[in-house]
Amino acid sequence: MTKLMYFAILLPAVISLLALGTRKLGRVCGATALLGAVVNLVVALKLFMAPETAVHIPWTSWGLDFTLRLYSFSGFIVLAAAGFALAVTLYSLPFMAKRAHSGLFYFQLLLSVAFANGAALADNLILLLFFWEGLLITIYGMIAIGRPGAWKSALKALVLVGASDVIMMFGIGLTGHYAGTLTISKMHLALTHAGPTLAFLCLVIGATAKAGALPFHSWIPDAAVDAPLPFMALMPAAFEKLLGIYFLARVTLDIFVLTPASWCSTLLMTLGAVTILVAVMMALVQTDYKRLLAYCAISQVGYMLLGIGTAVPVGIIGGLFHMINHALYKTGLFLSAGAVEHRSGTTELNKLGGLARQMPVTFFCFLVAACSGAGIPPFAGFFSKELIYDGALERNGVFYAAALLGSFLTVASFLKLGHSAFFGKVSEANKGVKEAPWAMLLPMLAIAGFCIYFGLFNTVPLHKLIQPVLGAHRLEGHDFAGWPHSIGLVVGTLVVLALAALHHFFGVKRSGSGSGAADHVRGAPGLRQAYDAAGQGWFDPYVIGMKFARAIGAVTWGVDRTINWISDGFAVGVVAMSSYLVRAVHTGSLSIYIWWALAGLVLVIVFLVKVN
Amino acid sequence: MPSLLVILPLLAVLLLNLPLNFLRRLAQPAALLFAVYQALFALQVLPAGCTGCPTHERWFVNVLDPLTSVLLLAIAIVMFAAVCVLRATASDEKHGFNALNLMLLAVAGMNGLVMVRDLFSLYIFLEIASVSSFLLIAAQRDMGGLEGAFKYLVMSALATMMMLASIGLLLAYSGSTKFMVVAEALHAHGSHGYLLTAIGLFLGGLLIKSGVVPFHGWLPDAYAAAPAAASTLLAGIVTKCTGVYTLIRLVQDVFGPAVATQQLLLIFGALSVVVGALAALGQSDLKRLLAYSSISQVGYILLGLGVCGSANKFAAQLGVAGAVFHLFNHAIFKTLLFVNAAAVEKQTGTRDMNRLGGLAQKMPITGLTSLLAMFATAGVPPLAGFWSKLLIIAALWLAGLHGYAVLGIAASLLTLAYFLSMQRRVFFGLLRPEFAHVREAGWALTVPSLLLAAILVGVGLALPWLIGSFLLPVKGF
Amino acid sequence: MDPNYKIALLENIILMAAMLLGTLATAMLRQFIKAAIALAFTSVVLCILMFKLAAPWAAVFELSVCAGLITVVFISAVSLVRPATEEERAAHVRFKVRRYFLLPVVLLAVGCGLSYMPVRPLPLLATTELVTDMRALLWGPRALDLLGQILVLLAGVWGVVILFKEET
Amino acid sequence: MNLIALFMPFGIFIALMAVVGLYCLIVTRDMLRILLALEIITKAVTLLLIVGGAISGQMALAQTLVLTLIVIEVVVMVTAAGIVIAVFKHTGTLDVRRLRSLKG
Repeated sequence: MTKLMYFAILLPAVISLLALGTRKLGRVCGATALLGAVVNLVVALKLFMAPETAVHIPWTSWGLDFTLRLYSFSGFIVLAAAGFALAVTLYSLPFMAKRAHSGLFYFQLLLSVAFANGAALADNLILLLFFWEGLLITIYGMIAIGRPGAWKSALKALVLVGASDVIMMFGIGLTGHYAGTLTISKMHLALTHAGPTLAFLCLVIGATAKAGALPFHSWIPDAAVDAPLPFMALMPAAFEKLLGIYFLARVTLDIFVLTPASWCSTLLMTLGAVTILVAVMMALVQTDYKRLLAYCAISQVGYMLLGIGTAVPVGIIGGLFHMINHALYKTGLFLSAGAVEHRSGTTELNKLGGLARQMPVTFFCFLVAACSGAGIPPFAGFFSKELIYDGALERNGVFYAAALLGSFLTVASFLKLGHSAFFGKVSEANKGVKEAPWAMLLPMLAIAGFCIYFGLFNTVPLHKLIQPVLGAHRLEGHDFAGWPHSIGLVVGTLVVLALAALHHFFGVKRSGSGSGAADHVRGAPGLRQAYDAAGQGWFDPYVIGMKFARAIGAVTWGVDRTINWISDGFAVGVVAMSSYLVRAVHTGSLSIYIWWALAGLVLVIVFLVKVN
Repeated sequence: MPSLLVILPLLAVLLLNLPLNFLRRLAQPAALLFAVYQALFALQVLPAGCTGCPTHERWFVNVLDPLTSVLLLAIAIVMFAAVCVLRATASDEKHGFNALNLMLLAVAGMNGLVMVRDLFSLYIFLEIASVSSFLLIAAQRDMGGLEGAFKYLVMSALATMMMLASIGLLLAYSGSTKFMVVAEALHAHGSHGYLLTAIGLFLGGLLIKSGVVPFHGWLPDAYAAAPAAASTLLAGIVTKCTGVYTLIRLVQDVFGPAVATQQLLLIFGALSVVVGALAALGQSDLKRLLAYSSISQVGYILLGLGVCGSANKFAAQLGVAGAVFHLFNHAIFKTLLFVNAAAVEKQTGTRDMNRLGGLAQKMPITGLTSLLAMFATAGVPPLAGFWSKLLIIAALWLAGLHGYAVLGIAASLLTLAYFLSMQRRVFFGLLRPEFAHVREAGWALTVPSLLLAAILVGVGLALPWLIGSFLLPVKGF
Repeated sequence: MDPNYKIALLENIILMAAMLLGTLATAMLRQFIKAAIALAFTSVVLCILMFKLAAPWAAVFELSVCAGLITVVFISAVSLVRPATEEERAAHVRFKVRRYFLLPVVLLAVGCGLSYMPVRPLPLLATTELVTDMRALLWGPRALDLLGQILVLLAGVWGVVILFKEET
Repeated sequence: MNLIALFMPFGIFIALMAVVGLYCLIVTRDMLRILLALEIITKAVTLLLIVGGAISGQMALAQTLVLTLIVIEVVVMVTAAGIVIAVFKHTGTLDVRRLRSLKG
């Protein structure tokens, strides 16, 4: 089995190099990538079936060891990642066919798979960090090869994710210091003292930033517009969530012992709730298919944070279940966005409409995924959200209320999205639009299938995938599969769904179009100013940071000028002068060189004799 | 069989010169094959070399410690590259054949040099390598080559005279030239002026051979004037073996790390680092720049060696490990840069950086690998050169020599500066119209480039594994 | 001190003084051929000195190779380059003597410095293994040197081939 | 036995010969004379090796060393003479000051 673990990391990397090598060959490159994804899926399946095992190769004396650990959770993540990678690769074949840099895209896609597998399997914090940073590079690379000018978004992603990773590095250092080891499975730190708590917070920031929670989220909507679409389906929708939440779960479950009594738990839940609400409010007013989905994805991370932050079994199970469900339906939604973009050439909601008739299969997939995301029974998202509500209610009614409000807004934004894209009048430009090619439909259908399957037969994922993560002793005999236990919760959810539908029809009636269904929210007193500010980037840490940096830059400009002549005029001058002098004394004369050597010899002997 | 490493090249030279025409065509493959054999041999003994591989034979008994094994590996790699360069650049078959024979002799000399444990035998093998090198430099009988060779010859003769004088003095005292015997004898009265003079003379000779400032006058001329293949071998390994390796070996095994010796090494090391970098900064000849860069990098090795007797045992270990590692790395990246310089010169016909530019478009492999080598030299992580410099600087810091550590870091900036200027003038910028039809130089130059670049990256990535198993034990014998 | 040793030392010193004169002549004689012959003279004196110090093999070698072969090398070299350099040589002669004015001063300084330099006594180490048979030594422990000699000679052969062979 | 007392009479003369050689090496401008100067130093060093053997009683060892040294000396001198002659063929002079095209 140890060999399989190496395969999981090395095979995608090797095949990625093959893809890089064949990047000029178009179809061959795509086929190579597909082969890589299939091979990876096979390896992942085998890994998932394999019994728990670990590799340990000592490297250094101070704790940096090559340690991999395969157990139910990491196996599950690797399998899920492999599934998404295959779906996205298949989908990319037609999507990327006519675009520039498709070879580079496949190369980085497979490389990301290798890094993701490595990060999931790593059992040493530094090793994990290595793979983690590897993903940072591929994120940058994949955004940068998007449309012209995408490098700005790529840089934003690099800076924001990089900043959070620096915090995480610091956390890893602290954790290693307090735990006395860097091996994850050997750590059990209580959150009773300030030091470990600080380490915990740093790691949580790293994990949640990877998952895309506030406040490190703001690169995602920009990337949604600029990056190639399959990247969005793969990275922010699937990999980032899987890995971020995976690491968060390991931080809260394994590395540290998070109890409901701890204020850290409350903090996590608050962060979750705020993320849900802020992001979904932003989602509601977006007018671009992809941007809306991106904000929605951010908001769903809040649910997972909320669930895991409850620190009670039902919440954690809910959070993890929502992770996989969300990865499924959000990937499905992004893929549908890609299909729409591929055929109609735009993703602006104002220019779309009536596509349900022209692209029925795409619409069907969108519908299933959106239902799952909105939490409509009996789709998968419904069950995971119910579990999270249950957990939130167990802790505090406020969080339940926030989650419910978030759900309301999510449904509203999905209704707006579906309405404006798939119903209404067909615009002139879109008259000739046809259904997407089969290679794009196939992954979407598969994902839609999973959305239904995980809902109707939620026993399967919960029993096979999610509940083993917590283990029998922490489940305390509960079984969360099947229909929700509390009828009250279900009723509450249904009421919210109905309210959302009413709200939507009210909005449509008022504005006259599907895409304007949320305009009254945008224009509501109080909210309008907030949205305007958000539009100008007042809440975006990157923009704030850049403004701050510019202010500091202006202040230091004067100081800089005074130092400038020292560095430019003086230091460079001194170096240039000494360089000139040094060259001038190398006259090429042999006797001078002999002189130097003899003088050196005398110096050596005199020095030796004198100093001794 | 370590002695095969000396005897095989000798036999090869004898066999290839039998009056049979087809043998001449076998010469280059045979040399490459020998290089591969030697590399495999070195790799095979490297892991066991930590404790000293026992070798039961007549000439080289128990000589395969880590330092020797690493040098054998480096010699093999550089020889491989040099033979490839020779194939690509030799002006005609006769010259190529002559140079190849001399290369084989030089390699035999260096292999013997790193394996002997006797001062006088050391001198002999040193002389074999040196004489072959003079001839390699002068082989084309062009004015520059002759001038470089003559300067090298005179300075080198001076150096060997110093060493021989030292051997004579030590012989009178200890009655032997064996490392062990001399080392024990020195241990008894190490601080006597007579013996210190002997040590000083030997050190002076070695410092000339390694091209340390102010003993370095011959080095830039010899490197820059030599034909491409010769300068690859010379810069890559000959001066490393004849000078730096011998210095490390003798300071560790024979002379002992006395305080004064260490201070001398530090002073000359620091001087070399700075002067070499400054001189490199103003060069316009590509190979001359690389030559001065060599001086600067050898300075780093000396700095690392300068803490070998520190009271802080860990610092001493780190310092020597860093010095040996940097020696190996430097052999690799300097060879890479000289191979690339050969490619540039071959394709464009000039080495004057003011007349080059924009070649990265036309010669992507050459441009990319020299960028890698440059980053490795300047110490950019995670390439091999970063780690060795890090070890050296960490050792200096731990030993309390903060000034030298800071100097090492500051000089790294200078390194980056002159290499960036080189990269900009040769590979980036606007392509001159006369080079519009320049192409990559063919496999004989790109294959060694890629190979060496792969080694640089691989060694850098494998560092955590290397450091425990090979590097730190270097000090342990 | 042993009177025999003193006499032997005196003889040695006389011989070494002759050698020093030989080297001075080598350095300062105007004509190159004469300088080369002075070098040969130095070698001959060194050879006698070796005989006196009980090194007959080395002495024979010194006489045949250094006094003989190397002189031949120098003389043939100078004969190869002579024709065009006579004028230049003449131009150098005028200040050539002046350049060696400092040499006696330097020699005197070094000689006096070394003679009057206070040096602590250094005991001779009792030698552990004393090998007196030179042939046994050469074919036994020092056989590696012979291998080295072969390699150096080969390099020399290549040197002759490369440097002296006329370009065709 | 005091090594210094035994060595010093020889040592002074050897040093003086070496100084003559070095002086000649530095001031001469004739490339062939540079080789002569190297030869002078070699003579001094050869004597030093023999004296070293005589003092330590290792005459046999010293002789083998001198034998090897002489062989190497010849090879180096032949090589050097070859280089000098080749330079002469290029420039028509033996003036070492003409060897200054490589500098800076």
